[in-house]
Amino acid sequence: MRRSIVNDPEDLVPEALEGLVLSHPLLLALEAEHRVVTRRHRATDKVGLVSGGGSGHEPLHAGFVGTGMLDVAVAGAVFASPTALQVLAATKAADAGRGVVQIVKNYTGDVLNFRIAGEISGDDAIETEIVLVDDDLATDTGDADGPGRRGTAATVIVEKLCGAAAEAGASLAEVAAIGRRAASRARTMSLALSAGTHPGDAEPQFALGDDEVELGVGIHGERGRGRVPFRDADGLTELLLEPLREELELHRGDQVLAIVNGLGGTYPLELNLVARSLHHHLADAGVAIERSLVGSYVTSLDMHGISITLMPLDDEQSRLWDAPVRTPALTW
Amino acid sequence: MRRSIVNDPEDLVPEALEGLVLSHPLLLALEAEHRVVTRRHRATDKVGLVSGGGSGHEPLHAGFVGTGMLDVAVAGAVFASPTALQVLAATKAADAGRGVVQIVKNYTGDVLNFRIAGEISGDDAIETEIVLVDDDLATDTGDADGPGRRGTAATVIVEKLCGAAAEAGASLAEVAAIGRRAASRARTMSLALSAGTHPGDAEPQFALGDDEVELGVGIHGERGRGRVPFRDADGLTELLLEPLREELELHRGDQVLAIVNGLGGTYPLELNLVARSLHHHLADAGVAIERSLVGSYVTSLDMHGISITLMPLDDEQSRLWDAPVRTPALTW
Amino acid sequence: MNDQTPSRTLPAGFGRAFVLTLREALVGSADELGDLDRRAGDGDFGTNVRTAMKHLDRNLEADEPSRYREWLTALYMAWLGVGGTSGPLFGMFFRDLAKAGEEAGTAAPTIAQFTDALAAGQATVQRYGEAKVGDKTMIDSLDPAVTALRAALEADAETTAVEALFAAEDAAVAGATATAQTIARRGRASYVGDASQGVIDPGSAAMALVISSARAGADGSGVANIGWIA
Amino acid sequence: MNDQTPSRTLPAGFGRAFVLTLREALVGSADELGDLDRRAGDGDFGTNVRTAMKHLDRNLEADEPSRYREWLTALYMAWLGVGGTSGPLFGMFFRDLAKAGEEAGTAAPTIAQFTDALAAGQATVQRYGEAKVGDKTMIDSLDPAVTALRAALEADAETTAVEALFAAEDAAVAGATATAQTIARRGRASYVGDASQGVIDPGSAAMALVISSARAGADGSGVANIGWIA
Ligand SMILES: Nc1ncnc2c1ncn2[C@@H]1O[C@H](COP(=O)(O)OP(=O)(O)O)[C@@H](O)[C@H]1O
Ligand SMILES: Nc1ncnc2c1ncn2[C@@H]1O[C@H](COP(=O)(O)OP(=O)(O)O)[C@@H](O)[C@H]1O
Ligand SMILES: [Mg+2]
Ligand SMILES: [Mg+2]
Ligand SMILES: [Mg+2]
Ligand SMILES: [Mg+2]
Repeated sequence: MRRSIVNDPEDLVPEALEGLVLSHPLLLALEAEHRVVTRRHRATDKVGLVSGGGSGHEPLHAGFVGTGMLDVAVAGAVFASPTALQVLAATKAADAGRGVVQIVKNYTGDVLNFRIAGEISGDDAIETEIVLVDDDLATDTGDADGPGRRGTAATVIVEKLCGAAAEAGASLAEVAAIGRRAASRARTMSLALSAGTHPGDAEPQFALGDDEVELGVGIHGERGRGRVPFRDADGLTELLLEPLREELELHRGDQVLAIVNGLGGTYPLELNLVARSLHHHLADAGVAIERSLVGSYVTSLDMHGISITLMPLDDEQSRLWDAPVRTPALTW
Repeated sequence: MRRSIVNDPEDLVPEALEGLVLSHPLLLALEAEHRVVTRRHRATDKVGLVSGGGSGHEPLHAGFVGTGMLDVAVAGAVFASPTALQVLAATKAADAGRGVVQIVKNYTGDVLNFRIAGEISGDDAIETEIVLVDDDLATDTGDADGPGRRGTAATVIVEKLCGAAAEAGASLAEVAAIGRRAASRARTMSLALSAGTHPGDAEPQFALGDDEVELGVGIHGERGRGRVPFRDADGLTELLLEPLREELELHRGDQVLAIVNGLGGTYPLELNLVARSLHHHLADAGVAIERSLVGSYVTSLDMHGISITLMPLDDEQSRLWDAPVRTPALTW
Repeated sequence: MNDQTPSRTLPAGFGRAFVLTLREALVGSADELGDLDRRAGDGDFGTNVRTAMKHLDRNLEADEPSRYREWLTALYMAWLGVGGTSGPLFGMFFRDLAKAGEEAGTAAPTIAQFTDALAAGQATVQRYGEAKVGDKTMIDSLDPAVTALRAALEADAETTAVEALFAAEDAAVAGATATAQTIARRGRASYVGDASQGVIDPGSAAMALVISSARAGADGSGVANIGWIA
Repeated sequence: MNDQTPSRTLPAGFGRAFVLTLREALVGSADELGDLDRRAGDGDFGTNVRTAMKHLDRNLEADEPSRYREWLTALYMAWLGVGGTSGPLFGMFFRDLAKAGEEAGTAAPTIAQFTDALAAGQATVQRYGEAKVGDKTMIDSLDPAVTALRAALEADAETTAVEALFAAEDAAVAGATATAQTIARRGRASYVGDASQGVIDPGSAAMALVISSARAGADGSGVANIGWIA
C-alpha cells in the first residue's frame, strides 16, 4: 500500500505547478487558470516551443521550461491530456511572432487537443507546426491504421534539440524539421518491475509476479509486449537493448545519444548499473555513446522500471544537444 | 516486495560508480580500487574538498564532484562508512598542495575513518581540516556525551558553499570556517511514509501502520522522535517546519535557504506540493525563502519520505551559493 | 427555395434560446449520460457534460453574449475546456455552428446557413475523430439529422424551418437509439468490445439533444426532448 | 635494565614471525570470533578479520617486506582497509607498533621499544574509540597486557623479553576471558545491552591473539595460543 503526500487529489496538479514555480522564481512563471508554465522572461523574436500532456511524468514537461528548451508547458490531470483550451492558451503564450512548434507525445487525446489548439490559434494569425514524438518501439505494430507508436523519453531529446535551434534563430520550418528528424530516429524500450500508484490510490496500477518483468510497458502503466522472467541488471539492460539495436540497425563505428531513464521508483544506484551495462554492451558492438543522460526524466508516478532511448547522432544534433540550456530539470 | 535492478549485490557500489563515471566522461574519473571518484581534470592551486560516506544516499556524494563543489568523493558499501584506507586515498587525491577539507556527516564510523585518514595523510605533509555536518534536529538530545546530531541533507549546502570558496582561492582555514558556519546554522527534519529496501533484500527496513508516519527518521532508516498520525501534504510540511522554526528562532524579515529533499521514493509532484506548502507557511510568518533546492539529493535508497532543511542565509553565503557549479547532480 | 422567407428564417434570439435549452437538457440528463458511459465506456461523460455546462455558465456571466455567434462561442469555448474525446469534438462542432453567425450580424442565421454549419461541424468531427456512421459515436445521430434536415428543406419549398428541424430531431433520436444495436469502434467505448452492445452511445444521445434544442429554440417552446434517454 | 642485553632483544626476523603467527591465529579463529560478534554484536567481526587477512596477503605479495617496520606496515594497512570499528582501531594500533621499528633499521625493535609501542597503540585506540577498561572492548585485554609487560621488565633485570611476553600473554587472555562477565558500553555490542553478558568480547580475544603472537614470534615457536576462545 502506498500513501501519497497530497492534499485534495483534485488540487494536485495546480498545487504542484505552483510549488515548482515558487521554487524557480527567476526562471518560471505560472498562468494558473490554464495550468500553463512559461518562462519568467518571455523570449522575443524566436520560434516559440510548447509542449505538455498529462501529469505524473515529472519533470516532464514543466521541468524543461527555460532558456534553450521549452517556452511553455501545459499540464493535464494525472495521465490525462490537457484540454484544447489549455493548449490554446499555452500556444498563444509561446508565440513571439515567429510561429510556434508544438511538441506532442503520440497519444490520441494529446494529438487531438494540440491539433485543435493549433487550428484555432490560426484565428490569431499564429502559425503552428506539430512535431509528433513516437519513439516507443514496443508499440511498433507496423499497422498503418493503428494509433502508431507511443511517445515517451525521446521527448526530452526533441525538446532539447528544437529548443537549441529556436534559441539560435532557426525558422518555424527549420525547428519543426529538426524535431521531426530527431523523433524519426530515436527509439525507446521500457520495462517495469512494479507499477506506479496514482496519488490518492492505495494500490499500484498493475501487479506482477515475483518472477515477472513487464517488457515494453508504457508511461501510463499500459501493457507492453508481454511478461518475461526477472533477471539481473545486465540481463535487464540487454532485454531493452537488443530490440533497439536491431530496429536502429546499429553498426560498428556508429555514434549514439543514449538516455537511461528511471520511471519514477528507480534509485540512482540502479540507473547507474544500467548505464554501465549499456556502455559495455555498446562498446562491445563498436558503438560509441557520444552523449548521454542518466536520470529520471520521463516518469510514470513511482513506477519501478527503466527505459533506454537511443538515437544515432550526427554533428548538427551534437551541436544542438551541447548548446546551453537552463531549466529546472536540465541545465548546462 | 521490492526487487532490485542489480547484478551481484557485492558489486553494486563499484559497478554504480563505474556507470556514473562512464556517463560523465568529461567531468569525472574513477579510482576503482578505493571507490574514489575525482574530477576528470584535477584542480591545481586550490584547497581540496573531499567527502564521502556510505552508499545508498545518491546522488550524494559522487554526484557532487565537479567544478565549484567536491574534488573527490569516496563511497562505502550501502549505509557503511568507507574504510580509513579509502578515505586516505581520497584525501590524497584531493590534495593540490593547499590542504584538504574533509566534509563528514556525523556518524561514528565516518568520523573515525576520516579522522584517521586525516592523521595519516599528515605523513605526506597534507594538512587536513574536518567539517562535521550534524544538522538532523530529530537527534538533538542536548546530551554532550552522546554521539550528537546526525548529518543529513545540509551536507549539500556545506559542500556547495565550501566548493565555491575553495574555487575562489580561499585558504584551508577559511574554507573550513565557511563549512562549519553553514553546518552550525542549518537544521533538518525528516519524515517517512515507508522505508527503503536494501538492494538484494525483498522487504523494506521497517514497516509502518496505515495511519503512521515516522517523524525524525534517519537516512539509514534509523528511528526518529516517534510515530505520528498520517496527514495531508500541508500537514506533513507543518510537522517538519514547526520544530525547525522554533530551533532556528526564525522571525519576520529573516531570509533562509531551504532544501525540500526527497528520500528516494518520493515523486516530484509530492516534492512540489511540500515546496509550495513551505513557501506559504514561511511567507505567512514573514520569512523569505531566498534560495531553494527541491529534489531528491540525499536519499535513503527508495525510502518514501521527505526532509526539509533550513539555514538562515547571509550575503556571503548567498554569493557562495550562487557561484557557478558543474557536477552531475547540481549545475548552474 | 428562399431562405429569407419568414417561414425559413430562424427567430431573433435563436442563439440564446438554442444554447439555454441545450444547457437545461444536458444538465437534466447528465446522470443518465454518465451511466451510459459507465456501462459502455470509461464513465467520465457525465462529468464532462457537467464541466462543460459549468464553463458555459462562467462564460455567459463573463461575456454577456447578445448575438447568435456570441452565444455559440460561449458554448464552443466551454466544451474546448473539457477532457475526454467529447470535449474537443463537441467544441469544434459548436465552433462551426458559431461560424454560421458570421454574416448574420445581429440577426440569427438562416436555416440554410445553420444546415450548412451542421454539415461543416459533422465534417470537422469526422476529420478529427475519424469515425464513420455506425461506429457508435455522436456521428450516428448527427449524420441522419443533417440528411433529414436537408431533405426536408429541399423536398418542399413550403416546409418551414421548424418543420425541417422536427424532422432532423426525429432522425437524430432514431439514430441515437439505434446505437444500442451496434458495437463501438471509436473512443473509450471501443475498448470494452461487445460489452457496449445494448447500450445507447451517450455522445450520440447528447448530439440528439443538440438537434432537439435547436428545434426547441426555433419553435419557441424552449424545451428539448429528453425522456427517451435511459 | 639494559635492552641491548641479548636476553632483552627481540630476535632477528621478529616482525615476520609475529605477523605470520598472528595471521595463522586470526584465520584459524575467524569463525569463533565471528560467532562471538553474532552473539553479542552485529556479527561482522569474523568477516572483518578475514578481509583484513586477505588484504594482508595481498600486501605481502606486493611489497615483499623484509624489515620489522615493513611487516607491521603491511599489517596496519591491511586493517585500515576494513570496515567496522575494529578495522580502523586495529589499523591505528598496528601503525603505532610499526613506528617502533623506525629507529631499529634492519634489526627488530628492542622489547622496551615494543612495549612503548604497545602503550602508544593503546593510547591511540582509546583516543579514537573512547573506551575505558571494563567497557568490553579490545582495551580489556590490551591494558592488562601492557601493564604486565612493563611490570615484568621493571621488576627484575633478569627477566627476558620472552618471559615478559609470556606474562603479558597470560594477562591478555585473562582480560579477554573476563569480558564475558561484563556488559558492552562501546561498539555495536553496546546496542544489545544485557545480551552481551556471558559472551567474550571478540575484539578483546583478537587483541589477546596479538600479544600471544608477539610472544610466539619472540620465542621461536611460531604458534599462538588459540584454544581458549569459544
Ligand atoms: N473518434 C470519435 N469520433 C466521434 N465521436 C467520438 C469519438 N470517440 C468518442 N466519441 C464520442 O464521445 C463520447 C464519449 O465522450 P467522453 O466520455 O467524453 O470521451 P472518452 O471516450 O474519451 O471517455 C462517445 O459516446 C462518442 O459518442
Ligand atoms: N570504541 C571502541 N574502542 C575500542 N574497541 C572497540 C570499540 N568499539 C568496538 N571495539 C572492538 O571492536 C570489536 C568489534 O569489531 P567489529 O565487529 O569489526 O566492529 P563493529 O562493532 O563496528 O561491528 C569489539 O569486539 C570491540 O572489542
Ligand atoms: Mg468517456
Ligand atoms: Mg475518458
Ligand atoms: Mg561487529
Ligand atoms: Mg559492524
